[in-house]
Amino acid sequence: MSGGADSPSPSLDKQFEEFRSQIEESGSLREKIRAVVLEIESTSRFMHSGLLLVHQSRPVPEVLEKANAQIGELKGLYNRLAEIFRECPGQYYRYHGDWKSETQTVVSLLAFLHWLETGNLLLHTEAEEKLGLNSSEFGLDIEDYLIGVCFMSNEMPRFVVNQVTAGDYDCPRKVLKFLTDLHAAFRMLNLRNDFLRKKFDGMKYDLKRVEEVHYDVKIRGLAATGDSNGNQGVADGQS
Amino acid sequence: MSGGADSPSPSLDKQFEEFRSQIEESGSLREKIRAVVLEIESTSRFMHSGLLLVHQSRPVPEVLEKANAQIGELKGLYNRLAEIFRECPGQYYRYHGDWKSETQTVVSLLAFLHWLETGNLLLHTEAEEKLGLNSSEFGLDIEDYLIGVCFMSNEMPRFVVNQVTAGDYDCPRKVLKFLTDLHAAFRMLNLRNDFLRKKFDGMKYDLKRVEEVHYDVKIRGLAATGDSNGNQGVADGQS
Amino acid sequence: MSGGADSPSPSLDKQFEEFRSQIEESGSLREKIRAVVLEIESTSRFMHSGLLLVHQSRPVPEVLEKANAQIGELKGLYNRLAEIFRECPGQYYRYHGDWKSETQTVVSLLAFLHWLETGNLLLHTEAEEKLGLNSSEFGLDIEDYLIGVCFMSNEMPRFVVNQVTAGDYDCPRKVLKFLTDLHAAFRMLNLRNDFLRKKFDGMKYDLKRVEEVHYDVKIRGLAATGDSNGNQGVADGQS
Amino acid sequence: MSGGADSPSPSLDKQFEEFRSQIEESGSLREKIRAVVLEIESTSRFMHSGLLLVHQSRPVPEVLEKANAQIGELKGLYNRLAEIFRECPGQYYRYHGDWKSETQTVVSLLAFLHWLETGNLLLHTEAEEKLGLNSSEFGLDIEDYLIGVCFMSNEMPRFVVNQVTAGDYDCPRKVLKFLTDLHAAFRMLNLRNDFLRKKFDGMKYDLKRVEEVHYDVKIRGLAATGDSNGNQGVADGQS
Amino acid sequence: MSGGADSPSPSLDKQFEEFRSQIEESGSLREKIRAVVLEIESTSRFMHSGLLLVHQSRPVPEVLEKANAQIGELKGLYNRLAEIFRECPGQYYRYHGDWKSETQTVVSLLAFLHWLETGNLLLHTEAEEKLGLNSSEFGLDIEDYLIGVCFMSNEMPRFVVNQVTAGDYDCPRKVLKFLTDLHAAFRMLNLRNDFLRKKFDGMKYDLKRVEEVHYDVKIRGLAATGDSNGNQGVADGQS
Amino acid sequence: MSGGADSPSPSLDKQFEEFRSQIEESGSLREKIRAVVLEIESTSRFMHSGLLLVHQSRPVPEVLEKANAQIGELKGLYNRLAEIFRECPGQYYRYHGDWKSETQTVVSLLAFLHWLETGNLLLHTEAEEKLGLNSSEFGLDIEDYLIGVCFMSNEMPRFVVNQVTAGDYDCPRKVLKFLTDLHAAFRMLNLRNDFLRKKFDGMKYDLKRVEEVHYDVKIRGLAATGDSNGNQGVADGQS
Amino acid sequence: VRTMGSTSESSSSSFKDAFGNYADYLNNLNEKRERVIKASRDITVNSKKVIFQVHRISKDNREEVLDKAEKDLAAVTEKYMSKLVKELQGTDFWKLRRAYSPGVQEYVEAATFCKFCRTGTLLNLDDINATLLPLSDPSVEPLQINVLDYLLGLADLTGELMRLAIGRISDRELEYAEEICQFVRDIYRELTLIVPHMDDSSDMKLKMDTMLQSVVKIENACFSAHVRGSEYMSLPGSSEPSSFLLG
Amino acid sequence: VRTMGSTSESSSSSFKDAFGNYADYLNNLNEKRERVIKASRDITVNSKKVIFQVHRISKDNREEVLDKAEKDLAAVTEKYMSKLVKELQGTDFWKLRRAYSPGVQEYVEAATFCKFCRTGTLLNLDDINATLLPLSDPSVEPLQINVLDYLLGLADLTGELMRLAIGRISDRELEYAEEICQFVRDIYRELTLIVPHMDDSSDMKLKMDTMLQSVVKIENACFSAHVRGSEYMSLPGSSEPSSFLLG
Ligand SMILES: [Mn+2]
Ligand SMILES: [Mn+2]
Repeated sequence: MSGGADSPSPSLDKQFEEFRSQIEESGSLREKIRAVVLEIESTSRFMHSGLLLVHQSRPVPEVLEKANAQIGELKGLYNRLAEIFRECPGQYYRYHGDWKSETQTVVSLLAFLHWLETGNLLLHTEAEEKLGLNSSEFGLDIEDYLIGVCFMSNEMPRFVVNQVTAGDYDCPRKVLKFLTDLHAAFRMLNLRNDFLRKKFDGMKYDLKRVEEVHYDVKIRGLAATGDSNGNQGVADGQS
Repeated sequence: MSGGADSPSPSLDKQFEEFRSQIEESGSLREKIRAVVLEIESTSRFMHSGLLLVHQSRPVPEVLEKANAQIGELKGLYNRLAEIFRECPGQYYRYHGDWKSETQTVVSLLAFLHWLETGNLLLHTEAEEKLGLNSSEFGLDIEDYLIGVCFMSNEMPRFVVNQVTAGDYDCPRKVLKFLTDLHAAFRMLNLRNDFLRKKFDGMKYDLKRVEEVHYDVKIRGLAATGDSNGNQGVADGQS
Repeated sequence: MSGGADSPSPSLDKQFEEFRSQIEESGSLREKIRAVVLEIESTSRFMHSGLLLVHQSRPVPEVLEKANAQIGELKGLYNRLAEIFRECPGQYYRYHGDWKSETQTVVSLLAFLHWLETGNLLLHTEAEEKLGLNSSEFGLDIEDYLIGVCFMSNEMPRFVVNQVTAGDYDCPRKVLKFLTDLHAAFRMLNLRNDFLRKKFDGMKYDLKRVEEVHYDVKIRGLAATGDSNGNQGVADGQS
Repeated sequence: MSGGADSPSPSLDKQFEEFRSQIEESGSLREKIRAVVLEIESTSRFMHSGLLLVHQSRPVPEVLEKANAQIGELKGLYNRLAEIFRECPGQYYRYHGDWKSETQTVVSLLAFLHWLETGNLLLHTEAEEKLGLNSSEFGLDIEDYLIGVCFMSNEMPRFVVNQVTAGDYDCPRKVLKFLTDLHAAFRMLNLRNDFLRKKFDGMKYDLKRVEEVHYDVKIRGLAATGDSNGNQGVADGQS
Repeated sequence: MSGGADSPSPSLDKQFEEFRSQIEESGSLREKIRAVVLEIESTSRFMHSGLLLVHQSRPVPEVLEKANAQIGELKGLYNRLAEIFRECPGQYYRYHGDWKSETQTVVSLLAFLHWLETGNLLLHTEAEEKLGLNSSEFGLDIEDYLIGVCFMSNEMPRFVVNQVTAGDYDCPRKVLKFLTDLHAAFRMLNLRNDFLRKKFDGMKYDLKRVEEVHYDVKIRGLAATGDSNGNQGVADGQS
Repeated sequence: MSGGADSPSPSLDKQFEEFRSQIEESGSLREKIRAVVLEIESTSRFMHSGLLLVHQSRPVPEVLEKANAQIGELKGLYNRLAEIFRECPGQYYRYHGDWKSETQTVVSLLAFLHWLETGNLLLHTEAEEKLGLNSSEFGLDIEDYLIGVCFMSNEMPRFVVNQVTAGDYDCPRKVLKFLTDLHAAFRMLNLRNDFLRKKFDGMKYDLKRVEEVHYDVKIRGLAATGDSNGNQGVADGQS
Repeated sequence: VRTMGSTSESSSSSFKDAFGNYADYLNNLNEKRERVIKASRDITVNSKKVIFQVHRISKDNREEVLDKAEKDLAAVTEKYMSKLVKELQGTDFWKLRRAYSPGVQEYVEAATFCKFCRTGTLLNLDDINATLLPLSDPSVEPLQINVLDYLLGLADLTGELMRLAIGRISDRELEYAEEICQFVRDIYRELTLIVPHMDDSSDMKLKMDTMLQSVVKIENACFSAHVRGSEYMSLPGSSEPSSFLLG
Repeated sequence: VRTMGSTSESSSSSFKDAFGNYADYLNNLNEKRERVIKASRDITVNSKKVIFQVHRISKDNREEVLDKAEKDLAAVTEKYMSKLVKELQGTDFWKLRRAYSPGVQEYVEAATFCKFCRTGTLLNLDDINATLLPLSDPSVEPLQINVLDYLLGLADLTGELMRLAIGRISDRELEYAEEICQFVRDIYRELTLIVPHMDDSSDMKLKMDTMLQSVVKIENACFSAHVRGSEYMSLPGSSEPSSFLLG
């Protein structure tokens, strides 16, 4: 074909050359994130597997100790993630999808652990602290935090059932109080995130199930009548 | 129930109070974006309607003039979008999903228009300029730009077919050269975005179709033999 | 192409011009409805939050008072909805899908409240009255009413469980009588609406659960033997 | 259980008795509608099967004659439908879902037939007239009409291809003009109905395909050069 | 076009004409079946309503009498079904899906009734006899029978709970014995992963629940110690 | 709880520990494969880009030379793949999904190149040879080979069209002959309804398109009448 | 004390006997179903081979190819359909339909495909069923393919005919392609009137969509062949089209 | 002129030969796949029967029931697994995995179920594979069930264990139920660490959800049995719980 082979315009070439390098850069950033996230996932899986032992009536302190050790590891990993982002400010949400699901799981584990230790909800700022996150630079997204809390709530019915089987008849009362307050606090939010809204709807069933366990214990006169130990940690009586 | 009604901890309440206001804020931000995006969509739909007339062999200059007038309108709208984001730095990508699809369409229209006028590809910087965008603050995402360019390429086969029907036998040669170069430039990118990669795969079919039209014209001896008019605008010969 | 650009027939143009205005009109009507429905949803969410406190054994009268206050608000909102429809007679069911789900929730709340106060089922006409609806103009669809009643029934097992936990051992008997009658009344209907039929199937489980709670109380000798307080309100004994 | 068998309140019974009769009534209304709709479906299926013969180059007048005969039948059926609704004013949209899909098909057949005869679009009022419908009482919903028109457009590419195969080289030009105008008219509507919007998106492909057929004929010099017969019916040249 | 327009071959037409009539015949057969099945469904719903009264501790004999009266009605209906099939031998399973669900319900009611009367399981042949069915012509499918028996088992826990509430403390022992034997017999079957297996899995839970009630009664010393009344009907002691 | 809290049996732990290490090993094997496959993909993308120039009528020998150079690179990569598998004999098909798609592309490129050079089909053994594969250890799956050949066939219509546009009127004849033979050979295979069959169906359309181009050239008397150059390479006449 | 033995002897033993019967019934049914499924798979695989054999047709080898296809088909009938025939009788035809339907559909597809290529006509259901008669023991009710499976097989046939038509056009047998086109259109049109009334028509509705696509593919191929032919006629100096078109 | 014969003799014949080879390869592969699928179905059906046999267990018939189950399982191994062994060798194990995986999973389910009921322990993969060794001709590489199929079968086992546990609780074998509970929990916990790394883990992820539901079902059943037992203890005058609880 006559004249078919003249080369394209230089500005076009230059632009695509630039794109190429930018896309490579973004790709390698993503690879770095992926590597860290894989480790986060793996650490949190181990932590999860360890925490599952509370359902088997293992001495709680021992379970907690192991899990606490892994928090340090997670902190290190999130620190690495934050460092990666220090180089590209303003792009937190560009890659958010790459780590949010794992972070929600991490939050749920931290919150469950914290609750076992203190009987209280792990606050957003406390979660950030535990992971060494810093809101102004690389913080914990609020919706990720809330979803993580919902995941934690999903563990409650199983925990209560197994505690009662193991002979702790006061557990349902404590958990019920905790979940009732949590549920009430959530209800005040006008949730627009569909996933979060759906997860929150699930919390209603957790609450209902815990109410029923509490009922089962209470109607049989098994619940402790005294109310002495107050609120400090759910698992004190154990071990 | 004894002691069942003591209120939840104040720090919990405070935290959820804060969440509530943040979620409301984010919701109203989203509403503002939505309003602007609806106008962008409407303006670009109008612009698209006008541009479609080139397929019906309306005099090109007239078509271009009208479309150009709407670019100003779009510029104003993107300006409003940029202003909204000036208040919340670093959140560009948080809401990116809310406007990206419309922006890709806008880019495809601008690029088609530009190509009709000059025979060249609208560059990324030129697109930003036309929309009054500023990379450092509120820029045009490169992938959105590239997807828009792919959309433009999808219109080429139809354009060529209709131009030949209307008697412009030199059009396929010009378009073929343009698309071949564009395709070659794209091929050098290592695309990781799945949607973009899929759209780019489609460009192969556009190129193939234009080659076939070129073939149809050539084998019937309809193509102009000379190569006189060079590169300045595809539509010069018309009107 | 010679002669390709003659314009379409004027009657076609005229028809589509008319369609355009009708579609715009219908769209803006829908926006108006949506605005009111959002408020209904928000008010009923608030009301629901308040009513949930009965599960926590808060003094019932206090709970009821607050909830009753919100009925007035709802009435105002339904009045606005009715006004919107006064302008387009015969189109109630055209837009029914836009508010029916929220209305079913409202009915369920009203019916639960009414039952707490009187021990009786809120009748369809009573529900319309409470919301200021008028069957001849803008009434309450019967299926929406029935679905709302099913939703209310779904709350009963939870209520009974929590009341017994809190020490009210007569509650199951009253609820059981109420639900048995309600279930028997429903059974006589030949339900064709699939959603309603499914919801009604669910009522069987509510009834069964309440029977079981009643059994638990009875076999343990906790149920009151007398039948003194009759039918006036479920929650009298409380506070 | 002592005293378990006292009967439910009479007002409850009365209400459900009324519901029962209303639900039966609505059910039997629905049965009546269903019977008519089944006949509409069957008639339109026969009409469709007859119209399919235009793709097989049967003499068009013969095809049209048969189809026209069935319009009378449809008119009778819609008349029966309208009568059914005369007894329950304001409920058109309550049962709309029961016949809309069949009506869309009917519109598409009438419009195709009308276009074969006259080369023009069957207008909404004309469609109502053919079916004996009356907007003020029992009219043709605009969206149903528009969807029917989209369905008709889907038949065009096949028709054009088969006409050309049968030797009618002028057909693509006529169809292209018709579809271009129709597409332009539709574009001005701000479609909010998702189904309709999707169907309209499909029309773009019909248009593109007809453009290509037109191109195939034109580039081979097969298209008639004269433009004599104007607009009166697509199928004149045949038989 | 050469030879394209002749009508389809007459044998093709003839065959399809036959198919159409066969399939329409089958459709009208189905309509006939549907009419009978609707009546079966309605009769069994009525019968079910009546039987439900045993949960409310109505005198059993009275309940049984009414229900027995309806068996005759069902027999008549199944007779009509059998007659319909006499015309198309071998096609029982072609339409089986149209009545199997209703028949399973019927079996469950008959079996429950039979058990109330005799304390024994209604056998397959007995069920056929009650419904006037004849295995060689129009029999009761064994899987339908077995599923019906599972449905019956599902009613047992509710029955036992309500009987105990009403003061019949010997009931759990009898039911437990019956269900234990039934469960043991079912375990002799090799099932596939189908609906029947799922229903059979459910029977395990029924058995467990009845065992629980039996335990509740036993630990409180409420159960009769003697085993006097043997096996003749569960409900003798009542009324 | 009696005996509930001892740790799982050591043999269980041990087995799962082994599984974990096996599966992690398999994961790291997969990573190794992935790394090689990425390079194969990148090399073949490069090779493809080069080969595409034949559509732009670049001198064929130059195109072939470059492409041939890359075969060596591919051979090296497949060698690395084979080495990886030497460690886990028999597991070829476990990871087959990880490289099959890329290998099919490689085959299509090799086959196209071979055909350009020799006018013959690259046979399976020849393909293995070019890639240094060895059937007994790490061979080329026959289905992958066949799919690759289908991919090659898909390029033929485009090639023919562009060659004719560039003035090589003898090309269609050669390609038609080649594709006809290839298609006939493929028809000897009995395929399942799988990916290969779908690709083979596509070959029919390639053949048809090439036949059309051949026809176009022939009716215009453009095709060379002699059959002189026989079979040695399609592209000889060029450059 | 809760074993079955403790109920009154007679009731318990009849109870036990009855469940023994139920167990036998279910075991027999499941075993038969397995055998039928296996036979159906065999029929499918071998009918597919027949279809591929027919696709090997071209202008010059027609007779030879079809002879072999028909021979293979006869072997499927004798070897595998006969297995089905042996297993099924009476109510089994419908009870186990889902177990054998895929095989029978493929068999119908193969048989009708052979016949169309041989004669250009549709092999009727009655004719297929007639060929199955000799397989049955005359004392029992013979296996008859039902209308539904026949129609489902026919729907698949149109896909094969589409493939055939595209091949024929490449081979310049345009008239043959047009004959196929007409045939497929007729089947499609006849089916539009039947499908809505079929038992469980959802499968068939999907197949109808595919069939329409096949029709359109054939029509488009005929269109482009026709347009090309017309261009040749209108070219200067092309007075003898036929000699060239057949060349 | 366009038949294959007209190309130069040598190239055409090698071309033809090659495709003849490809055709043979595909025919053989498909036939083998069919045979493997049939063997897999047989294994599935008969392993399911073994599972049902195990479920016939109760307090008094334990030995007898398990003896029969083990005998039946041995028959499955000898009669049906041996067919697989005959068909598969070398790369087939992975190439045809999808054809036999369902059967092997069910077999694993049955074998581990028998073993757990007999000993309360998990039958290891190595032990299963050891029982398959005698089936192979010693000259060829023996069939070995792979980890993935083993784990998938194990996941299904937990469903059967759940059914078993519910039955045991009705039979007042609470301790046995708690043993099952513990065992299932252990498997679940071990699997959580493995599943994410499995090849193509989507199937397994679904099974993990089902498994968690099974765990919860067993836990709930143990919970309610426990709570009832506790109530009895706390009732006045119930000093001899054990005698009654076992009664
Ligand atoms: Mn097929
Ligand atoms: Mn299983």
